[in-house]
Amino acid sequence: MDTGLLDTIGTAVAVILTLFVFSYLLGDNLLYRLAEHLFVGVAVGYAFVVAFHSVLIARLLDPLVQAVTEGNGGQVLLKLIALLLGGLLLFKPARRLSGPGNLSVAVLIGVGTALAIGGAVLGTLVPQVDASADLTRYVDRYGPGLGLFSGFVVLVGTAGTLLHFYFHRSEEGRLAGLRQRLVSSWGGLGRCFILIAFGAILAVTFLSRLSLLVGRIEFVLDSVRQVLGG
Amino acid sequence: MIYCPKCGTANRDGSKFCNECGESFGSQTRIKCPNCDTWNPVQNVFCSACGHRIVSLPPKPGVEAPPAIKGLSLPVKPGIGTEEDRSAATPGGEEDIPAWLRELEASLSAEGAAGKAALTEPAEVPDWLRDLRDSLVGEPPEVAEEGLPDRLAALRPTAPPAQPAAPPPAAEEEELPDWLAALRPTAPPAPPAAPPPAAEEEELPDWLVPSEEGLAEGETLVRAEIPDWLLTLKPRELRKEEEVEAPTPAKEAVVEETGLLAGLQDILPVEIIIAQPRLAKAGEEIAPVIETPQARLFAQIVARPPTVASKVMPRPQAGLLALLPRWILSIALIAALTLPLLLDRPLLARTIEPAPTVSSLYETISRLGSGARVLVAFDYDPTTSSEMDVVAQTLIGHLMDRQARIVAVSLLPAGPASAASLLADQAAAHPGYEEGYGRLYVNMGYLPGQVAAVRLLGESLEMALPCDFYGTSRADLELMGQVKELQDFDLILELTAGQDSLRWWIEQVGTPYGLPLAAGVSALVEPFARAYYQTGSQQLKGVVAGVPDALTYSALRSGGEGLTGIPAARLDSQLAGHLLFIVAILVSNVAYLVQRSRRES
Amino acid sequence: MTVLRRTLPAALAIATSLFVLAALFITNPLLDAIGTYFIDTAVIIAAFALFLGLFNVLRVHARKIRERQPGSLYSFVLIGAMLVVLVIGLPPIAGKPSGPSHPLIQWIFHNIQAPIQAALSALIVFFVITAACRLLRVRNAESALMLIVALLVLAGQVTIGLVPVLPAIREWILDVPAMAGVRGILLGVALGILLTSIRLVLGTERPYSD
Amino acid sequence: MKEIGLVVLLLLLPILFFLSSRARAGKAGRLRSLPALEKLPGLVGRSAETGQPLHLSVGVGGLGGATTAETWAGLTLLGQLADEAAACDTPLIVTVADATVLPVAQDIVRRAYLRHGNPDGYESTQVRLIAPDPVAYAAGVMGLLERQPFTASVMVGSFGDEYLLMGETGARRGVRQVVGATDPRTLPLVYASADETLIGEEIFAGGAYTRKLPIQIGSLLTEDWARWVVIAAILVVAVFKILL
Repeated sequence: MDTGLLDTIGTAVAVILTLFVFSYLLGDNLLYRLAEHLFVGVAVGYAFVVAFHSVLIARLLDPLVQAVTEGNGGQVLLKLIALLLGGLLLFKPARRLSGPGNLSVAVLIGVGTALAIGGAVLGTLVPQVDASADLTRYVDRYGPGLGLFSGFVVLVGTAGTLLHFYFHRSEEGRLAGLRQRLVSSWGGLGRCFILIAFGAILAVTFLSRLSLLVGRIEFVLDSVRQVLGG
Repeated sequence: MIYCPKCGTANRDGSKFCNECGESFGSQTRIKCPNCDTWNPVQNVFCSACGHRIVSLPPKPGVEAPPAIKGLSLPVKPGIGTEEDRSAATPGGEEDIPAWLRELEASLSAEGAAGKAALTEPAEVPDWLRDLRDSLVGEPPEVAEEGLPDRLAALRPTAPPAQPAAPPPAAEEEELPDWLAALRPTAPPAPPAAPPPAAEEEELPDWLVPSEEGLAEGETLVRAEIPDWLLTLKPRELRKEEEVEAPTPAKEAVVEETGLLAGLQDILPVEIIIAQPRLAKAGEEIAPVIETPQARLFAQIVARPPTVASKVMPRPQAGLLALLPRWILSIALIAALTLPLLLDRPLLARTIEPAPTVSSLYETISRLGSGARVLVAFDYDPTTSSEMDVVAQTLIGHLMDRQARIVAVSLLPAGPASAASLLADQAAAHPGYEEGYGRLYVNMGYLPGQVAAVRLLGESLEMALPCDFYGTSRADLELMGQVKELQDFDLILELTAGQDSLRWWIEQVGTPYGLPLAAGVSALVEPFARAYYQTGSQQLKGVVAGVPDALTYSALRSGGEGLTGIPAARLDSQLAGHLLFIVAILVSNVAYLVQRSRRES
Repeated sequence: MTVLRRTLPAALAIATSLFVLAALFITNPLLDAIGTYFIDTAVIIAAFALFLGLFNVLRVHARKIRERQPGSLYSFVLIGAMLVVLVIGLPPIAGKPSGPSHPLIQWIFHNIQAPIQAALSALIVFFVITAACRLLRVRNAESALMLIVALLVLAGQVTIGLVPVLPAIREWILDVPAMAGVRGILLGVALGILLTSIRLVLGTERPYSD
Repeated sequence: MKEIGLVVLLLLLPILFFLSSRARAGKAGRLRSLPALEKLPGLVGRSAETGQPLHLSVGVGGLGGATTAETWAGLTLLGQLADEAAACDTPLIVTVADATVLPVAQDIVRRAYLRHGNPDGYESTQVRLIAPDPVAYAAGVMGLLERQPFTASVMVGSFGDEYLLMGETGARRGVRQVVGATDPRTLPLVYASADETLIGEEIFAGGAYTRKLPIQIGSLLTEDWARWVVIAAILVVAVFKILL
């Protein structure tokens, strides 16, 4: 088919579907539902197609075939195990066969927890502690007075926010009273920082999502202009 | 642990049926600990999790159960009765109680609460209870509990009078709420002020006898304590010192607000009782013995056709937003955004003041030598493409200005498609790049596995990027021949609208391999990205966040002139949107304050 | 039986986790290779899981259609759209762009999926307005604080090159107090993730067996 | 860097075991109240009473990726709710976005019904995969909440800001919402639209508040303990940075 025509039809479809979605602003209606279900259907199908090609073919089938032709026994075995684990998962919904499927879930959990632990320790805990402790970081930007003050605010605020989530409430023990007072006062201050963060994030979210709306309006306007102009 | 006699599978303690084959474990059943909600095997006297006593003392012989309700299979400690006892059924259909209660609830919902309270008045109320009622009955019923459906509130004050006469209909063991769990193994409830007729031990009602479970012989009966819930019924003045107040259940405590039992807790947890549709089986009704006025009343109520429960009312929205339909706001916003875009020239003159994060990224890219290899991660999809494309266009444009070699990847399934069209557009605008696919830039497609994919990229580029988006093997792509490992890249540019993927690149690639990393992000991720720009090691070389930053960046590229044309119109449009938002917030606040002061006065 | 059902999955989960963790924390080529293999396997398993997802979607909507529930017409649209994408996209064609890069799939992606997805995310802005108006009503000191911060940040974000002070104030709020709050939340979440993951590794909570 | 991380990790284990054993011995003390978790059983009851289903979402994350912990936090609450829903025969609808969660969630719900002797009460379509894409998922759930009356909606897991599509629809339709998320970008939106919230790390406390296993309580106490370590570390590093 003519590519130009396909493009034109495509743009028209895109504009119409965009308007269908925006019709939700007037209330849930037939057009919106149509767009929604079309979208969900396409999204599921597309995700599957991508996974099929980029994972099952590119990461499993192709290397397996390659390993077999090369006679690389170890590689074949490894890929077969992966294939087996993937296949076992498919039996999980069957009540009597769910046992073997648990092996696949176990691998998922093992990998997932390890990645989560690694991420939490190496990606967040260590660098963020390091960053919070740097009192002088803002001096370059805001001058010595406000800069040091800012560094101090970050330190106090970070620690306070952390304490705000304190779970344990107990009056036992020698230090408990002191700890309780510290948690409630410093943690209370931390709550203020959380609220400030919430207010700021709300504003930033608005900016980001407004950009999306502007982008969509621009798209509709451009398409309409194209039709009118050419 | 219970091992299934049929298939040998180990099942969780207290399981009633095998998890694998569904085999019933017969006598095995379980008890929910009223303290910590753990399921315990029926043999347990104390909870295996928290040590709380779950089986309290069986009833003393003298205190007999009030008119019995059948249909209960309480996991009472076995040994209360014999086989014959169980066959000696008390009057009353097995399933009719939950049914009448539901119909009671349904029919009561239609009627006024106060009137009903008078109707359902029991003939023989204990004095203390009558005093209590007399003092309260005049009060207007008010639905104080937030969010409770009206019919529920209407039911509460009326139904309780039935309680002293009949034990609360109990559920299957699993369904017992806390208050019932506390009651379960103990004596049948009896109001202390009105001792029920004495009865012989053998005539224990059916409901006290486990209906399914086998009976363990040799267990003896112990004197009962007054159950906690009953204790709460007793007026404070009449309580003995040692009768401490029943501990408030950890779960939603239902405090009666109106009617007879105002102030008492957990009198009738209606929710749970009604929550037993399985108990009700139509067509098995046995005519109840109508002897007392209450019973006649109940019979009348049962005879009435059920009314359909009203749907949950939508929460009322206070403020101006409720008055103004949603679409006025919507139309205003769309109009405010569209007008500046329709004008050809900028409304306001602006000067360029790039943020340090932006100029830092601009300098980083400007310093790249010709032919520098850059890995660009298109970690955004159509969700945010309206915003991210603006950011990506200017950054990719700048890279192509600098004659960089671009390897594009994406952690999102839908990312490569966006990358493909954006790269093609930018290549068309840069001389030399038009035919440069494979040599000057490649699109290596989707990297499945999220954080794992980033990690894999660091470990083996070959394994992570076997072929490109169009299915061409990496061996056939000239550019891929130049990059054997991640360290061959001079810069990694992460384009994302999600903080997770930014974090993954920093954690898995930037930090461990010490590669220079820069980010073009959505405004949404800005505060988060700043955190990394600031950390001591400067994990990010620069950040362009959102459309405003991208527009200043493109102004930097064009030589620092003021903003003109489409970028300026976009900013004007954003400004109009922001003004509208601020006005909406202020108006909603004013409306709220006016409303509040009116309510106060 | 019990060994197969309970112990083996637990052992596998713990072993996998330790190998990947070791690869993360210890630099060693062999450990790296093992870790990479497990990660790769997890990706493959996740792709197989999509088969289950596909059947589930089909089942849910087929049932709606069969029982003529309200809206079954839409279920028809949904399944139809999904099947069209699958039929065009699944078969691999040697030498030609197939799968996600198939021209027709690209057309569907660019002209159906992308516009709807972008429009839906743009809808969020209207929801942000209603949510913000509710949240930022000055009921107490807390909401007043949020209101002031939100207004200051809002005022600073589109006035670049117009008003000198406001963008600087916005930057300071984002850089300092808001950053402190976000960082505190992130640190807390990291601790939570850490301990939840450790519990999972230790096998005290087992998603893979009952 | 890696070494510091490893030390942190290895230090946590003995503390976790020590505090868990204290919790087992009943010396753990009290935990602060989390209304969101305490209201959960009430939601099941309310749902059973109205006959309208209860919706549960475990977020858009999956198992096997970096959001495993968040997803598991959601699945823990699913375990609790499924148990109660099976006991009360409450219709419970679980929606998932990531396909890896589907078999696990189905398993949890199925076993809950089996445990309560009602294997026929479970239908495999109770657990639904809406779509693997977060926005498509949000759109699907939004449609579900819009067109079918739900008593309550419990959403705990990892969510992006597309959560608001579901959250505001739920709020407008008068659905009781208990929402927990970890992403700081999503939290203000959660705070604005949900009746009860679990902010950040609070979602990981679900098990300790509902199942109350000693190790779960112990892990919360360890978390508290680690808080002080983190704060001390910040102060120590700050002093060092000033001195050096």
